[in-house]
Amino acid sequence: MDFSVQQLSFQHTNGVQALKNITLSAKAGECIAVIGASGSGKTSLLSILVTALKPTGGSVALNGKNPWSLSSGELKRLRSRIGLVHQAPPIPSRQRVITAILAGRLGQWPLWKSIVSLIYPLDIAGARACLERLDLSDRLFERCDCLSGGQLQRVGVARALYQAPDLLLADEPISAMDPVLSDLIISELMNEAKERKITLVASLHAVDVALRWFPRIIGVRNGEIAFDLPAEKVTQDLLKQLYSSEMGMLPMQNHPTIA
Amino acid sequence: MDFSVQQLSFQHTNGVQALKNITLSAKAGECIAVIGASGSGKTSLLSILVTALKPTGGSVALNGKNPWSLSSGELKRLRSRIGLVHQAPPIPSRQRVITAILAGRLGQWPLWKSIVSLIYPLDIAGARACLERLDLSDRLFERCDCLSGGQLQRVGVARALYQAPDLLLADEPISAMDPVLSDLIISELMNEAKERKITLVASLHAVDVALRWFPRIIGVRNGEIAFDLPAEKVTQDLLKQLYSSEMGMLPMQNHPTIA
Amino acid sequence: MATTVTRSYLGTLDPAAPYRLLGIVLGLCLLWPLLQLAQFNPLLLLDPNNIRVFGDFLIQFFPPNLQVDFLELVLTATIQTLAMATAGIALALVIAAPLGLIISYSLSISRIGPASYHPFAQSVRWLARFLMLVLRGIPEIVWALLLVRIFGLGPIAGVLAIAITYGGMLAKVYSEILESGNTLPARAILLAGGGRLAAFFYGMLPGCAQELASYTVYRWECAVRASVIMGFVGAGGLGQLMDQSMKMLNGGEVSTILIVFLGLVLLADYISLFIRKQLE
Amino acid sequence: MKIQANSEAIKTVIHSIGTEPARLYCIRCLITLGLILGLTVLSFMYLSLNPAALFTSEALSSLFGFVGRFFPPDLSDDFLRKIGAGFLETIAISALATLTAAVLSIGLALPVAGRFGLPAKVVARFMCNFLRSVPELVWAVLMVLAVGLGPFAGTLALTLHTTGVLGRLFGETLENYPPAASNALTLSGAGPIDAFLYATFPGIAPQLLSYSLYRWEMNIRMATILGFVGAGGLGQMLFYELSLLREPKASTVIIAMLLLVFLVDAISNRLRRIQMHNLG
Amino acid sequence: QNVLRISAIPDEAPTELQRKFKPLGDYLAAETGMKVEFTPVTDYAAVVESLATKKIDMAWLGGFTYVQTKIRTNGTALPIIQRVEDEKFRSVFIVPADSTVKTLPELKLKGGTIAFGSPSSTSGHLMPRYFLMQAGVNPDKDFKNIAFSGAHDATVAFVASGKADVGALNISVWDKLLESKNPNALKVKVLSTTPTYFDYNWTVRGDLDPALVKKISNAFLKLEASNPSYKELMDLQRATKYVTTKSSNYDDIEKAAQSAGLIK
Ligand SMILES: Nc1ncnc2c1ncn2[C@@H]1O[C@H](COP(=O)(O)OP(=O)(O)OP(=O)(O)O)[C@@H](O)[C@H]1O
Ligand SMILES: Nc1ncnc2c1ncn2[C@@H]1O[C@H](COP(=O)(O)OP(=O)(O)OP(=O)(O)O)[C@@H](O)[C@H]1O
Ligand SMILES: [Mg+2]
Ligand SMILES: [Mg+2]
Repeated sequence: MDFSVQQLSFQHTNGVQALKNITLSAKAGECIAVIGASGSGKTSLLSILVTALKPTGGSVALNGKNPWSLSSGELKRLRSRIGLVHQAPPIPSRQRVITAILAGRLGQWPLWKSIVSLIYPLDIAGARACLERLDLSDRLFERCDCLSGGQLQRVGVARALYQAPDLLLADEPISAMDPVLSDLIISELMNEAKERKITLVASLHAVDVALRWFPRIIGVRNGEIAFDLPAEKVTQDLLKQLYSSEMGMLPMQNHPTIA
Repeated sequence: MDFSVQQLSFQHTNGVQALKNITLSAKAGECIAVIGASGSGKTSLLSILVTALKPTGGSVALNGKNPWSLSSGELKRLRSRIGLVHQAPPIPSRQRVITAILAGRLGQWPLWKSIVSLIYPLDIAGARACLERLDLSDRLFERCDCLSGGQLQRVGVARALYQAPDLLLADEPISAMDPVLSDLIISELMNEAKERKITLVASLHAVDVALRWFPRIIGVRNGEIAFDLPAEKVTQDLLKQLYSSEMGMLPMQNHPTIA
Repeated sequence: MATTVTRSYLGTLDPAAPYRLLGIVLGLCLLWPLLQLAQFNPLLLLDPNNIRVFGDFLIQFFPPNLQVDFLELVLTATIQTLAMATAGIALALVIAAPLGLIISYSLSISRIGPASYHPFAQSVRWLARFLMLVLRGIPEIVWALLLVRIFGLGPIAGVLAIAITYGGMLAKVYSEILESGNTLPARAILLAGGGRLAAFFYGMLPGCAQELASYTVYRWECAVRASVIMGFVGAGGLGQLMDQSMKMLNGGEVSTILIVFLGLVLLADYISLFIRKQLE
Repeated sequence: MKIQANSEAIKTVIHSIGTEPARLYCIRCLITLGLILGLTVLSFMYLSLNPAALFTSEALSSLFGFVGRFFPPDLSDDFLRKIGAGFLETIAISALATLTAAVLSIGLALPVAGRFGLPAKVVARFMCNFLRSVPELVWAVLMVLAVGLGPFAGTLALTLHTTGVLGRLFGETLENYPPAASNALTLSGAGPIDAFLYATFPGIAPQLLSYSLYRWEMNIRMATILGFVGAGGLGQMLFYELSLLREPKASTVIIAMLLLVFLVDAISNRLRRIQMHNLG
Repeated sequence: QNVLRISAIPDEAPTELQRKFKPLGDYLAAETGMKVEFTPVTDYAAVVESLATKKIDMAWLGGFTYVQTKIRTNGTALPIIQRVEDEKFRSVFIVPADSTVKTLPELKLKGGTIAFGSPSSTSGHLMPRYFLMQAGVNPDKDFKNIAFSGAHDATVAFVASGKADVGALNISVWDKLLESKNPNALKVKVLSTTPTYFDYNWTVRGDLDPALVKKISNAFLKLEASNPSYKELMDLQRATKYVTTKSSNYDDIEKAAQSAGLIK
């Protein structure tokens, strides 16, 4: 799914201007990493793409259409084709892993199927396959409050994979993962994107991971796009500028993360 | 505050053996980083130190005393001297930042003070000072559901700092932070530990950060201690072993995070 | 510097303090006339004469009436009451569940965004709100009289009167329970294209099931105690018996029925505990 | 070798969960559901209810006849003035009773939810159960004897019963709420009251508010007891007018009550919106 | 149709209703050859509604309730039978034993609280109110509170405990209380007794089969307290003998209700 946003701005109800003047577009099949300091607006940007927030200025187009002028049925269908890995997994703690994963496909299932699945999960194999890719298949029938932080985050990723969307958004999908697992998750997300030719946008704090895996990097700073470049063009200087802003100081020399 | 655990093991109610046979001790003023794969037992270990979980085997001693044999009044007093930065900030979303931070010191405040503080916060300056150290003081009176992921995590850190504990535990305190902010947070935690001569134990996924800042590193693997060494003795090989196990594969070459 | 943040709180004063102060003052100003209107005077409770009269009256409650024919009456009334309460609540659920789901904001697709205020969704919601308000706002006695005209005196009218009024109340409380809990999981499902019901089952139910069950059982218990409606339509049951005994000031009978009430309430408490354990 | 040990551990985990946990889990909830359904069906059978009678043409015409008599409402000045007085008195009694009960119940909720240990829990729970298993009418008689006829007796009676109700509802809400946030505070040495105020209360406040306001609505409608204690109020007026079969007057009272309920509903919505997530 | 559905207003001894009407119901069943179904209610209006919509066939009504039913059914409901006692019914006003009030008009000056029974009770509300107004006292204006205790016994309790300054109730209940030496009754005294009026009767719905109506009234007329086989039944009804009655007997009550402002 391709998307483009024009002159986008977004203001939260409390008056915080989270995004301003953002212009951006992506073709189907692209993989993009969004980086930027804490509070710079990464989550807000992804929320707009997933149609969770309506822009207060400018326009969004998903597959060439403005989602906010669609009929509610069309919007629902559109949404079922967009998957988001939330920054904090929005999974009820009393739910079982299998149910949490199956929930990814509720937009595509008829109602009877979702209700029956509550009593007896109808696609155990499919859910297990997704979890297996993230090395967690042995926890399929556990309750989500019995998982560690990183395991729960993987359930969130598995749900988005299970949804099999055309536009896959991931908001810091590896924040609770160890380095090896981080690579595994990102590689799975990239594989998914390549195999199914879908668009992937991931916001990341781990700059090294972003640079290593993603061909296109977007830097966000104070709600504006600081740069939008191929990975190899992202220089140390650019990164320094990107992160210095909020703290009014330069990132330290020799920072291995930004190696 | 010094602590030591002997032959510690812990089994969750669903039968998962999260920790086994852990022996460990730390003197007052030490700074320790705990690293390990997702699900290896870092959170469980910290939970035991903060007396949230009672060991199912072995013993814990905090300041030389077994917390589980204290009277409830003594336990309460002991707990008010232990601070924990939780992996997922346990802050009600409708609470204001200032209230969330003041909550850190409830164990030391008389009841009237905590009640009055709900209506008019009695230590605005103190809370602001903590937040200022984390570069977030302008959000002091905002509601917590108006914060970004990294901002909320900083509120969690600020609460623990405000508590001014003798044993400061931090469970992945920088998972939602950008690289520059990560360094800031860790340096603030280390400063706090040095200035007040308290013990700091932080679990971290960012191995580079751990190695750069912490003098002592503990590797946890499958609920056991894989190594407990000074930072300079932690080799690439050790790290490979530490993280490989769960996935049955070696961490990739040239991983810049583990540079 | 963070330019996105336009406000900066440099003072040491809580910006919310003036509003809170205003709120407290306003509250106190409202409270005073209320106290006057209600002729509030707790000192009356300590008046020795009152205490004596009160004590004299309480003595009449002992011993409870344990005559066999009265106990038989109580027993049939109890069974009848339990049956009517269960049937009434079951019907009330049929009314409440759809209404509650329709009006709950946390399951509202059209409010994601902030709010595109879909006119159709909006009007359905208003209609449902209004219906609910009428169902529970019109007093039970009016419903009862209306139903008596259709079904005559007896349990059907009573059960339906309960179903109607309780349906309206349950719907309101259900929707508020759904709004008060953690709404993020349901929202996430709506965002992934899930429908309202799917979002309810997968996003809200795991977190809210206990609260919903708690409240439903409480309502059932209320139905058991619903003396007013049941008495109006001659549906019998414990409540009516209690009303009559009380008006006749038959202390022994009242205390027997009270004991049965207490037993049923304890039963309800246990049922609630049991169901909530199952949902844990 | 270590990898092997690991997969061993995984196997034991799988074993401990069971081979087909998907089915195992739901048998329990299916049995519970079945039990509830069975009892409901039994209730309907016992009462031999047949709601089909609702749809006969005779029933409908008599229904319309009944409703028709309520129009037009009596809007004479004299009567409106009486309604005005009743309106104020009703608000005063019900608001005061609900407010007092809500405050008391917040205090009771902690022990009811077991935050002060088991003995306190048993005692507090029993107290709530007792307070609410004694019907309002009985409390009204007792309070009349204790403080004399008048609005104050009505206020007290409502307060006592409402405390029992809200104490239980608040307590269970507290029990149902995920304990993570309050555990975090307890772990930093906070006492149970502190932990409640700072961690649980913000989470359950909308729910508590919702229950209190809903109970306020109920108290507004408490017709019988307010008349019983000689305090006018809308409920009593309605009962009076209906007893005298003066439907036009009754309909004015009903409109006033609906207005009041509407008001409470609007206040409730307003207050809750303020507290809710600011997600849209 | 072979079920006779009867009900009664909750005016007197409602706890005993079920027990009290059991023998009467059995008797009527034997006499008419029909199954008799008795439903007690706590609300007067429900009885009137049910008669008006033919959901019940016969009801025991107070004088005022009958008048209301007559108006509601356009005069079709028919009073057929009543106890001899009901032809000369009275109410009493009671005051606490230590009260200084001597006559009804004095109440006007004293203010205070008055307790009635139920709002639609003839002997517990309508007639006392009417006679109070005749004496120049307007209950709505001259008392601080008007309490509706809901039943005659409760009215006595209110006055006995000093919570109400004056109460009005049915003389037959008053006599019963005195007879049984009820402790509350000993703490109050009679202020005045009203003139007589027609009260309770058995009313049937207008379109009930006249033959059946005849059968029922004959059955009642046969009852005599002096006959030992009917003694228990008659004692429960607190009746010595039944007589026929007619609608015009209640014209005075209708006028009283009009002048007391209870009906238009
Ligand atoms: N619901 C909200 N209401 C009001 N303001 C908000 C809300 N969510 C975020 N903000 C503010 O908007 C700005 C951008 O937030 P956003 O969540 O997009 O940042 P982010 O880049 O995702 O940060 P992080 O890396 O910390 O998650 C921040 O200043 C934040 O405080
Ligand atoms: N409440 C619980 N009940 C049952 N099992 C649990 C619970 N919490 C954690 N576990 C299990 O215990 C093991 C250790 O979990 P722990 O949370 O300590 O891991 P961790 O090292 O903190 O992982 P992460 O880095 O992902 O947070 C995991 O296998 C996890 O699934
Ligand atoms: Mg974010
Ligand atoms: Mg963890």
